[in-house]
Amino acid sequence: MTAILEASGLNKTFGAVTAAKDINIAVARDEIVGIIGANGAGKTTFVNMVTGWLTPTSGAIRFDGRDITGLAPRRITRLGICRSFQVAQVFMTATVFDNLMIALGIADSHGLAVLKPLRLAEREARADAILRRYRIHEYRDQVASTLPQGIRKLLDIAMAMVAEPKILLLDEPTSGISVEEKFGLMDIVMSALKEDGVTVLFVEHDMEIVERYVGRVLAFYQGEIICDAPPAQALIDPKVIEFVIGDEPQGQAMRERAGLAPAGEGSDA
Amino acid sequence: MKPMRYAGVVGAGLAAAFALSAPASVAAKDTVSLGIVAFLSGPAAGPYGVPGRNGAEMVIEAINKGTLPAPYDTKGFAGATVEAEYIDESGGNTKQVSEYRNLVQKREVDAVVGYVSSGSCAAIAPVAEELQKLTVMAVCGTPRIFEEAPREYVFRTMSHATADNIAAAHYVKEMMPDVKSYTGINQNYAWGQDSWRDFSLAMTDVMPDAKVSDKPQFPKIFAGQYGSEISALSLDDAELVHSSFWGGDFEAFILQATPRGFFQQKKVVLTVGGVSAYRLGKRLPDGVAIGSRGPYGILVRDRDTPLNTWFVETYKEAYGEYPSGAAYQYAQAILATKIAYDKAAEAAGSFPDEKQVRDALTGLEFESFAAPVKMALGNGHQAITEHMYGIVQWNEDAGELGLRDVKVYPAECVMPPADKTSVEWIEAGMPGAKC
Amino acid sequence: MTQFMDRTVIGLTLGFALVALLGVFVLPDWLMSQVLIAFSRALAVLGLVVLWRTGLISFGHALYFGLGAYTVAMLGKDLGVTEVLITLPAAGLVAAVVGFALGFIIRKYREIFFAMLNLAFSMVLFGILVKTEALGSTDGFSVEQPTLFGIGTEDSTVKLTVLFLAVCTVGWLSAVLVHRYLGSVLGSLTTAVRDNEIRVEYLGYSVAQAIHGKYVMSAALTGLAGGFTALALGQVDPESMVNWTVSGELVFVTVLSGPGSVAAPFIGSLLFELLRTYAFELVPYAWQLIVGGTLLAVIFFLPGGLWSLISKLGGRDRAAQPGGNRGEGER
Amino acid sequence: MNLALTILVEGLGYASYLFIVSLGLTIIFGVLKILNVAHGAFYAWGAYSCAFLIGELSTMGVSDLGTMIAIPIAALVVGVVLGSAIERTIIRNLYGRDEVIIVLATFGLFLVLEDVILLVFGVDPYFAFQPTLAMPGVQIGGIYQDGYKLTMIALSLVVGLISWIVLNRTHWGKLVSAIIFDSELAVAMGVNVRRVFYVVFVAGAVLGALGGAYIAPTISVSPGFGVEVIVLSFAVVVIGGMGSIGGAAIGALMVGLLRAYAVLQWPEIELFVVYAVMAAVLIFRPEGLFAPAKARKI
Repeated sequence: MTAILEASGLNKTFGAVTAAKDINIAVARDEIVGIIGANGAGKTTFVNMVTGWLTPTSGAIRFDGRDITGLAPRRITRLGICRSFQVAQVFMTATVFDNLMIALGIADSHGLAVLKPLRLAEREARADAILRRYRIHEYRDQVASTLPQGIRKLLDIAMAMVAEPKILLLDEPTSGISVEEKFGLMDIVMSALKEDGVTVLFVEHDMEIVERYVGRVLAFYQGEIICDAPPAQALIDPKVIEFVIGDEPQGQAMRERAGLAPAGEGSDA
Repeated sequence: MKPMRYAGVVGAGLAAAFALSAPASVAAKDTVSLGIVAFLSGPAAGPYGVPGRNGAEMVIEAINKGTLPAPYDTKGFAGATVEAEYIDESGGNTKQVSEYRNLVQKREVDAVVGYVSSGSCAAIAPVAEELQKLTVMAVCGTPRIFEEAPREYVFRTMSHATADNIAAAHYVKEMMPDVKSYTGINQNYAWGQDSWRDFSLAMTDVMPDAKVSDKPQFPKIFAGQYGSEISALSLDDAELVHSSFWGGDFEAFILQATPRGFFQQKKVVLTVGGVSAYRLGKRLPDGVAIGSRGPYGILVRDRDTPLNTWFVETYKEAYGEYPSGAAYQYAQAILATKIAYDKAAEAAGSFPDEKQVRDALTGLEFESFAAPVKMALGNGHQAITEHMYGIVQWNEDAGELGLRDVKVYPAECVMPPADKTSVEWIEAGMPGAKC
Repeated sequence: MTQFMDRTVIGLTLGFALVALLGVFVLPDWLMSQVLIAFSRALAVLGLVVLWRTGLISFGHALYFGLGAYTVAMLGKDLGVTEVLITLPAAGLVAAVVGFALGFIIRKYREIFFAMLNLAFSMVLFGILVKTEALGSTDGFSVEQPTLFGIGTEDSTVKLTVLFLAVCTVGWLSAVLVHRYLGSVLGSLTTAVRDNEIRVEYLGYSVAQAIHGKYVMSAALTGLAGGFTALALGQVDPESMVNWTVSGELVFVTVLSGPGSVAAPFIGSLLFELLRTYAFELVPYAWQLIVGGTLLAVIFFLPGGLWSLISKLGGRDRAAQPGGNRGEGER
Repeated sequence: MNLALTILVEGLGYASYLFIVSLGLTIIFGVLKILNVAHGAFYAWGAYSCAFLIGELSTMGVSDLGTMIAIPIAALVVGVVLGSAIERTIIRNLYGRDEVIIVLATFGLFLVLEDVILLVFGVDPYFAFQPTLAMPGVQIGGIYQDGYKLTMIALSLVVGLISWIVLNRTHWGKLVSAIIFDSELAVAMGVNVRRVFYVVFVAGAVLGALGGAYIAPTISVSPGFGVEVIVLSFAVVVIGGMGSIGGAAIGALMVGLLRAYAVLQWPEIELFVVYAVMAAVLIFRPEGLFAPAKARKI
């Protein structure tokens, strides 16, 4: 089995702060990987390096065998790695439909093709189809700034997906979403993603979500990966519990299930 | 319906504008409409534009009533009442060009009179030719107007800048014979550049031993602050400073230089100083040499001719002050136009058409308010007059500004002959000058 | 919807044809001349509207206006080239080339910094022109009489009519092209860039490139506008072509017109020209007061510009392009 | 040596008036985030009122030196009356709009105020030379400099010092600094931002008017002279860093000295040099040389 995404010896420092320290991982095609860690553990730094927002201080990132270290985000996007954001990044003054149309337009167009009209009937049909798949069609003509959080997040993910990437990185897809909505949202996303057959890495604080949807967990602590295992194993790993889960809302429950309760104070991330 | 709306909106707008512009032209020629252009705002308004307009206004009123002194005591322009529209000259040359087009095409005036700035005139002249409208330039000084191209529709009723500067050189030689070197401060446009060029060229003819400075100053027109330039001139070894500053710039320069002892340290010749003389009064320092761009304003205040006495007294009565150079110069342009109309009417035996008026104005010689005027250059389109300089002396008894050592230079001494441009003539050593 | 002749294109074609016909057969010379000047300026405003939709306003487009104007004037003066089929494209080209070069720097800036950097560049050109005696310093110089297909004319009405028809043609063409551009994928990256640059990057398009392209386009259009204005007036000078007040005026007309439609710049510009002319005629001492007051009134009462008023009167929904009808803020 | 000394004196003189005007511009920008084109109108109004007042005082028989009282009076009256009126009617209703739109609104305001000057004061230039007569010329570097210019340098030092003390040593000043640093945080902390905005706008207007009032005696105060100062003070503020008092001082010094050098040594580049420096600063340090610290927002 060849790795579709491979990071070797990744380091990132901001002045005196180390945000990533000797990260080595290989992700296989179609894997669904959860990235966990306390605030400041280096999760988002990792995502930012993979998607080109940050250039690693040292080390290399390979995608499908090709070195993508330090490429600009748009190039990495074009190669097939897309991402969503902790805070949904959509075009706030445009309607949901127009958001998707623009995303599709860019994804479809190479070189001078960007000068062709945006509104093609075929493209509009695809946009509608995507809206339906992500179950946000009823918001089609609503301006993005007026959308509820959850819908905006779905739109954000849908826009990331229009380029039909091979890898999708989701940065905290459920942050800011109410407890009642979070599973619904994740169900929509994961089933849509499954249809497209995409490798998914997602950063998540919510251990219930992690437990339910991922096949493999990467736990970050102070820029390092301290655990790389399937969730059943990872979520009872003492190091993970001490340095990662201790901070999380469901930490106590986790601890109890792992037979570690009651713990003292949480980790000092 | 949307496409129709686009079209409709623009169309309606244009139609409305057209409706607003209801033609102002009058069929019968019982009136002549003049567009009169002068600085009505900006720093040149007070010293130049407003007195210029006053001079024009006063003379037009007198012409319409027929109260000008003889021989100009006929009513109107060839009997037609004069209607004047006053336009602001400020806002840059390009704006002036579009305002000129408006005057000619929209308001359909019979002639345009005025312009103070050389910049305006240089910009207007080709447009006047293009639109074929009689245009009488009142003040502006750059010799380029008639030297760079022959004009059919453009006239100028006073001498150009060359006269100011040649006369200044002669005056310097006469009154300050031991000047060994000189510099200048002039505005950074046609007027200032031409003035400095003519003056320094004339100096090489008139006072070949005097050296020219390598750092003459050219601040931007209407800059208003000249502290650094005054320092630069002060540091310069040259004893004489030439300046063609006018209007607000001139006044600001005087006020800024005075407290710095500049006028004690340097000899100064100011080609347009006379125009602001009354406004500055005692603040114009004693001992500076001033001209007024010819026989106008303070230089001819005491000239005792019926025309001049009428002009000075009527003006003083109407506006509470002596007429400055600008008032004379605008009045002279109006007077020239009147004479041309009258003469053309006489020749034609009826109300003249534009061509006849232009023919009458071409080469015209007439007695103006203070001195005779000859339309001698530029195929009879450019006037020459005598020229004057004097030295400022405050008259404590009268409580008003006076002049001493006033010298008069004949027109043929300070203006080039018809067959040469200013620069050619001065460079050739001013052959044939009758001084 | 997607064929070449959509509603806007038909509207523009009818509108410009109507103006051209009115101009040739009905309007007096002075009004034709005003339309000529107004439409010339509208070309620049068209470019600024594209930038405005992208969230960028330049206080220095007088740079390109001046470059265009001086290009036309200098081609005639120094090289004796008066053929408008050469001089006008050259005006646009020179502006575009300079815009392309400066664009590498300017595309990094947003908001007030974008506005000010443009201002600085335009004032540098102003400073150079004012001090260059060979170009007439503050006076500028006159533009040679233009020729078309090598034919010149002495008759001012003929010249005016030809220029008028030329500006109508170029104006129509530019408006249609800009309209098509706004409807393209790249054109959708105006409001999109304004709304969210990060998203644009992560969709796979370079924001810097998108902005650079629009900047060059606006520079070219503004250069063309300057070229036309120089020909229309027959005179160029730094004060009325390159000073910051010219940039201010262009932005003024942009805001007056509103970003709602490619037709708006032409209507807004014409209104501005008429407003200024009548203000100048009626109250020569206080025409700036009227112009400035109008600007304030538009900002307070018509934030979407004239076009929003026209749309309201027309009573129709004005969604023509993605996000295209919300140029005014919400940022 | 004489040349260097003269460049220094000229540069300082020019810088000091630019500093006073730019200081007003920069604090308004720092606090309200408004680039106020109408600042040029405060400057012009200050100059006109001062010149008018000096003329009146002089005809009433006040001594040349005594007429200088007109300077602070004109600055205060214009700043407070005009500043308040504009803040209350126009600026206040524009908070939250696109900053470029606000700039344009102040441009419109500037046009209006320029013409109101014409209507109020007429087109004739005003001369208010009396204070300059009260100050003897001083010989520096071999040439006479007017004493008035030297007092102008002193005034700018005083104004700078007072501003520094007010901002750093008073409660009000700390509020202002807090808002410059992070206005949202300041709101959260219960600062009455509207009130601070108002006071700062008026203070800025007073400074703009003071610059005009102080320069008035040395120039012919005539219509349209407020235009030039706008872009010049923009350049100063941009060079120094928008919203920074120290920056305004450094920017004014740079512009003043560069211009003095150019006029005395290389007149052709006089206008060009200021804006070239402005462009260079924007390219290499877009926030200006001394931009005030800002809260980092993510």
